[in-house]
Formats: sequence, structure tokens, C-alpha cells
Amino acid sequence: MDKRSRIGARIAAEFKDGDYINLGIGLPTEAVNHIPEGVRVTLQSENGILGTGPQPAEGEEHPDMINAGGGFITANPGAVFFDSALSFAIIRGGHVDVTVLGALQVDQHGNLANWMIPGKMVPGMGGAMDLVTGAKKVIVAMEHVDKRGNPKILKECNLPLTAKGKVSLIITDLCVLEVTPAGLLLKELSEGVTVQEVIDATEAELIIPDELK
Amino acid sequence: MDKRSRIGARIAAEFKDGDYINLGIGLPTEAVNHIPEGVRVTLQSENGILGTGPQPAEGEEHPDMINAGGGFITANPGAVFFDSALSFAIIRGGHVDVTVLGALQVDQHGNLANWMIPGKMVPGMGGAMDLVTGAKKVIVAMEHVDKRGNPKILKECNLPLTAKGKVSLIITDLCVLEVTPAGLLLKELSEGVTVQEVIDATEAELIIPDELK
Amino acid sequence: MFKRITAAEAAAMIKDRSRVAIGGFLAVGAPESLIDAVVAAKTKDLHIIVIASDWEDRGIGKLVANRQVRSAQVSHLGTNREIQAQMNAGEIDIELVPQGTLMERVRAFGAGLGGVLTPTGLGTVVQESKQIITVDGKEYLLEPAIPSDFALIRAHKADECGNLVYSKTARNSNPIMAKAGRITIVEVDEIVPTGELDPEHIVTPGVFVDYIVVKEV
Amino acid sequence: MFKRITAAEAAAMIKDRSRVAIGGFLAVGAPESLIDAVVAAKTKDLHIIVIASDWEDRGIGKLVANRQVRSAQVSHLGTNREIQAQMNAGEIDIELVPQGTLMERVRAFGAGLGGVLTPTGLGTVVQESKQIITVDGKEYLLEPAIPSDFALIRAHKADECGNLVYSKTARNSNPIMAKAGRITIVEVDEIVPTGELDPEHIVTPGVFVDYIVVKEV
Repeated sequence: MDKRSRIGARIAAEFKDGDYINLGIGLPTEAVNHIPEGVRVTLQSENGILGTGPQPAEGEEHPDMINAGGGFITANPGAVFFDSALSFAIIRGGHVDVTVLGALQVDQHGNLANWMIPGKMVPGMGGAMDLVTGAKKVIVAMEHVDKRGNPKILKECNLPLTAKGKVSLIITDLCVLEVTPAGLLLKELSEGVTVQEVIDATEAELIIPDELK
Repeated sequence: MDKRSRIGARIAAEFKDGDYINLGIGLPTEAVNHIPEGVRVTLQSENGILGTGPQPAEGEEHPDMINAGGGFITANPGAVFFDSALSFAIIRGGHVDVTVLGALQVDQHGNLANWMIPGKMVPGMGGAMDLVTGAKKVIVAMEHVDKRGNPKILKECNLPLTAKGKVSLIITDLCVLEVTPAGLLLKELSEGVTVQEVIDATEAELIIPDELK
Repeated sequence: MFKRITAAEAAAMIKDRSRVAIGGFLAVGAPESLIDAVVAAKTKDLHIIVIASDWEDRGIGKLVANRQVRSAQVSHLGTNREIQAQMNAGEIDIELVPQGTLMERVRAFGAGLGGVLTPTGLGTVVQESKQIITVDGKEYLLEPAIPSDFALIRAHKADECGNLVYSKTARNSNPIMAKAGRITIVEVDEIVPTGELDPEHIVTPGVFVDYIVVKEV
Repeated sequence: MFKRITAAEAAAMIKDRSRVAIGGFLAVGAPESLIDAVVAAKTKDLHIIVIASDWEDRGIGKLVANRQVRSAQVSHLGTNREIQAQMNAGEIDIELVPQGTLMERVRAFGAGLGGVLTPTGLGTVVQESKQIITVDGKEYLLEPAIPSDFALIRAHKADECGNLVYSKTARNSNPIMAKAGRITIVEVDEIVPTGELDPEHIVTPGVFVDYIVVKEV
């Protein structure tokens, strides 16, 4: 399995049968290819569909059928279309079980920054602030370090926040970290990765359980 | 024409072609029998229908088809069913052209009281407060005096208000009064009614235009 | 995903002192099987949230007649002498809420909002003890969200994903309350196979539905 | 009751400096005929309210590329380099609004509400200069209603009463904005005879619709 697939599979392992899930653009969507057998989840896309199906075959795209990333989609049996106010009532009202998002930065308090780099890039928060505020469980899925090798998991985010203290799990190519009141707990290492490698790639303090030492 | 029909006809004369109308329980509903030819109006009932049709024939009642007064209704072609939040978005959002309500009291400032008599009768405001607050034009339609002959059109309402300063027209069995910044303007007398009779039956000061003197 | 249960099982989940939002308008669209089961369960001291107090023998009137309601947020009592009598005797606490405001306050809870600003009730007793907020030069009352532990609602049909459609004016408060219960229990005429309800026509997505009872009365 | 007009007639009603809410999400469900007509009319200094800034050559991106937009309330700019360039050059004022908050603020205006309380944005730059209100021990931001002079929206079909239905995910912000325009102008694929749309399936009642344009592109 390549890196993306490994992360996707690890995300999907968090899903429970019957869950309603919202996946952010990019890496998080990799999870749909790895949903365990016997686990049925319903995907929401915040532009207004519950029950998003797989990408259509080439030539089968419907111009009015996209997900929140702008990609063409299909609808599964039992799907529903609705307006954006209802869509965010689902999200903000706490009816999404799991949301998975990418991050520019995440910190040991569970703070997330993923919508702007002042002076450089201001794509806007889109639906991310509502998702992170409202979902029952917020998972960050990303490469452990940025393209230049700098840590993205920090003591304190210094980019503008998406939401404060809402992230509960961080899944990267190197490891899985749980956000606890005491700080970031190293839950799992990816195959072939050492504790020291994770420590070196992370600015935040890590809590290393005995069994991983 | 009897008294009720006269009031109903006078209400209906206020309707313009294309208007969306909400009629309160009782006397106001009499207007539907007198809508002028060439004037098409759409009736809203706040429990969740736009396009209320006439009462069904006996035996044709549908248990799920009522108006806000609990009476059985039909739906006209082009009718729409919706939930109560959308229904009040129509009302509060200013999309109802005319609402017609009964009153316990109305005063020269356009204040209306029609939902409780403390210690005696507390039916509640139902949708009336939203209707009076949101409708473009609020008409009060009622008997000019109460059952004991006491004035209902006062200098100041002393019952709990439904809304402040929202009434623009008062249609009674005796006359039509317009609420103006200067006070209540006597616009029309019913057939056979004298100015003095209106003055005697009204506590509020009236502005009597020359042509009626 | 919802679980199918009986009305009695639904009633057994609702403990004394629960806050229960109940659908219907003058009992049209009221979940009568669920209400009957709560009557049979003799649950006490309920707080109910409902548009109107219905009649003594229909809708939530049955709970009032059986003296199971301690307090209510409601917009209209005019059709139910019993609730007025209990209110006058101090046996039931009534907060009268304008109907549109009541719907927005319930909707707000379901949508994760803390409340809304409305002009309705300004200059009336409704504004007593409420905060007045000025936006763009206009005054509004701050009306807080109304929380509920359970929503008991009535729909026409559900599919196997819990998606709901309603019947005519029996829709009324039901879709709003469906979204607002911490636990939402729906009474339906029937459960149809998934695919039978058009994705464009579904009013309430199944994500809001926890339990479904097929009507028993 | 609505009036049927052309896209050019619609555009002619929209004066410089108007506040215009425009439907669509990444241009899916955007009223392209109406937008093209506004581009042709060269209307200036518009304030637009839209979910996302679409692409340079689709949706509201065309208005931005033609330098007709002075300011915008929008949740996402990531797909449109031109609007980011104009923002960085100080030529366009952008208020970034979380998408759910944007929808509630637009909905509030249409529903006659002054605003809503939302937890979204707490602890972020979104809360700057906003009032924080505590309800039931929880903090919320007070988010005021967003007014608009015109709503330009896209629906699939209208009937002769102006009732609207939408197509799949092209629904998105359109029903919300339809309710929120002081003047609402709808672009549809076709107008069908009254009676063809089922009263249970209509999403936007005709009461919100002022003008209808049958799509021209």
C-alpha cells in the first residue's frame, strides 16, 4: 500500500456501521476506498447531498451532480438532496458522526488551522469552520510534515484558526495521535517508523506510552 | 347583505390582483366569499399551505387538510405544502401582502390586542403576533362594539398587546377607519350609519373629513 | 441508522421530567400512537414543546388530561379547556411563545444555533425579561434555542434509510422537531423500500431519525 | 404573482452598487443567463453574496473578471485566482463568512429575522468585532442578517404560480436566496403548466418569486 492508501485505510478504520461522514477535499476522500466490510456509512457533502455515491464513469457525469470539492459524483440508493441551510443544520446541529479534514497546522490543544496563510493564500474557510465546530468527531488527516519538511504538528498554531480545541485524532503517514487533555498521545506508529522519527518530525510534545517505547 | 357579508365584502375590496393573503379565524374568513371578479388572490394558512381552496363538500374532508382555524380545506391548483418554519418565513419575512384579524381592542396608534384577557381568557397568540409584525398591510375586521355595547376602538389598548402600531385599517359593521400618524381617520360610513353613531360607539378621537360631516 | 421499535418501547425510553417536542397542529400530524403509549406509561412531570394544546381527547391534550405535563412552551391553548384550567390552578407552567418564534427556537436547537433575533413580540409582554438587540438600526428580541430530549413526530412514509415524507398540512411542525430532538422518534404510516422515495422529494433526511414506530392506532 | 422577462430586462433593473445574492456552488446551480446579462449591462460596484467565487469564466467569476464587483460576502475563493488578485490589490473588499453562517445570515434576512447565534467561528478571526452572547452557559457569536436588494437564482422548473423545483446538487443556496431577495429573479429551464408540480414536492413557493427568465444559454 502506498502512503495515501495507508492513511485512507487508517481513517476508514475509525468509521462505525451506520455513521454519517463528511470528508474534506484531497487526502481524506481516500478513505472511501478502504471502508471495512460490514460497515455501512453514509457520506454527506455540504453542498447538499446525503448518500454520495462513487465517481461516475467517464461520459456519465451529470452537470448538476458535484461534491463540495467540485468533483462529479453519483447518488447511492436512499440519497437525499437538500439546500445549504439544511446541510449545515445537519453539520452544526451535531448530526455528522465523523468529519475528516486536511490541515496546514494542528496543535497539541486540538486547534486546527487550514483556511489561510496571511499575505500568501486566502482560499477561505468554506464549510470547514462549521464542520469542525459541529461534527461529533473531528479527524485531521495529512502528511506529517509540509513540503519543505517542516513540522505541521505544533505546540501552538500560528496561522489563523479554523476552530479551537475541536480536533480529537490526527492521522498522518508516520503515526496516529490522539488529542488528550494532557497533550498529544502517540497511539500508533506506521510500519517501519520509529518513535524518534515521529518526535523529530513533530514540534509539539508527545506523550509516548510504554508499549511504544 | 347581512352585517357579516358587508364586512366581508369591504375586506375583499382591499385585495389587489396577485395578492398573498392570510385571513384570521372567524369574521375575516368571510372575505373569501366576496373577492371581486378579475382579482386573483392566493390564501396562506400559517399551519403550512399556500393556495387554500374552498371548504370540501361533506364527506370529502381529508383528515390531513386543515387551515389554521382547524377547519377542513381543499387545495387550489398551484398550492404548496410546507413546514411551519417556512410558513413563518413567508409571514415574518414580509411576503404576505394583507393579513386580516379580529380584535378584542384596537387603538388610535394602531396597537392591537387580540390574544388574552388576563385572569379570564388566555387562548394564546398563536401566529397572530408574527402575522401582525410581518404582513405588509394589517387590517382589523370586527364588530364595532363588544357584546355588551362597549367600545373596542380605544385611545389606548389596556389589554396585553399583540403588536405595537402595526394596524393600518379597521373595518367594522359601522365604518372604515384608517390609522394615520394624526389618529383615526373616518374613511367611510356603512349604509344608514351616521357620523354621530360612530363617534358614540368609539372611545378614540376620530378625524372626520369634511365630505362626511 | 434508525431502529424500528414499538410505541411502548418508545414510551419506555422517555423518563419523568423529560423535555419532549411533539409534532402536530391542532392534533393534525400529531403522533397519536406515541402519545397513547406515553399516556399508558404514565410518565410524569413532562415538559412539552408543541404548537397548540390540541383537544382534551386528541394530540397532546391526552397527556394534559392524564396530568402528565408539568410545563409547556406553546403558542395556542384556545381549543383545550383542561390545559387552561390546570394553568389557572397553577398546576402547569405555561410559556406562551408566538408560533413563528417557537418554530425558530426549536429549529435553532436542531441546527446547533443558540437562538435568533426576531421583531415579533416587541412592545408586548413577550419581550419581558428578554434582551433587545439592535441590528442595522432595527430592534429585535433575542429568542434562545429551545432544547428537547425527545422529539415525537409524525410522518407519512419512511424509507429504509429513515428518510421521511409527510402528508399535506400534517407536515406543519414535524420536520422542524424531527431535526431538534436529541433522540427523534417518528411514527409513520408505513416503511417503504429504499429507492421508492425520490431524493428530490424527501423532506427530512434519515440522519435526523433515531427510531421509527409504525402507527398502531 | 411573477412576471416573465428576459435576462436583459432583469439586468436592467439592477443598478450600480446594488447588493445581489447569487445562487450556486462552484457555479453549479448558478444563473448563468442572468450573470451574462449583468456582464453585458456593465453594472458597476456590485456587492455580491455568494457561497464561493466560482471560476474566472463560470458563475460569478465572470462578474469579477469584468471588474463589476466592489465587495463580496463569500465563504470560499480557492478556485478563482482573479478574485484573490483583486483582493490582494485592494480592489475588492472581501468578507469571508463560514458557509453555514453565510446561509443562516441570508436565510435570516428572508425570514424577517435580525440574525442568529452560532458557535461557528468562536476563537477565530471570524469573531473579531462581533458580539459574544451566552445562552444556557454556552457562548455564541451574534451574526446579523445579510440584506440583499436582488436575489438571482437558478431553478429547474417553475409552474405558472412561480413555484420552483431544483435539480440535484444545483439546489444548494438557491432556495435560501430565493427567499431573501427584496426582488427575486429566477432563471429556469422551463415553465410548466400549474398542476404539473406536486404540492408536496415544491421547494420554493411562488410567493417568493418576482420575475422569471427562461434560460438563454
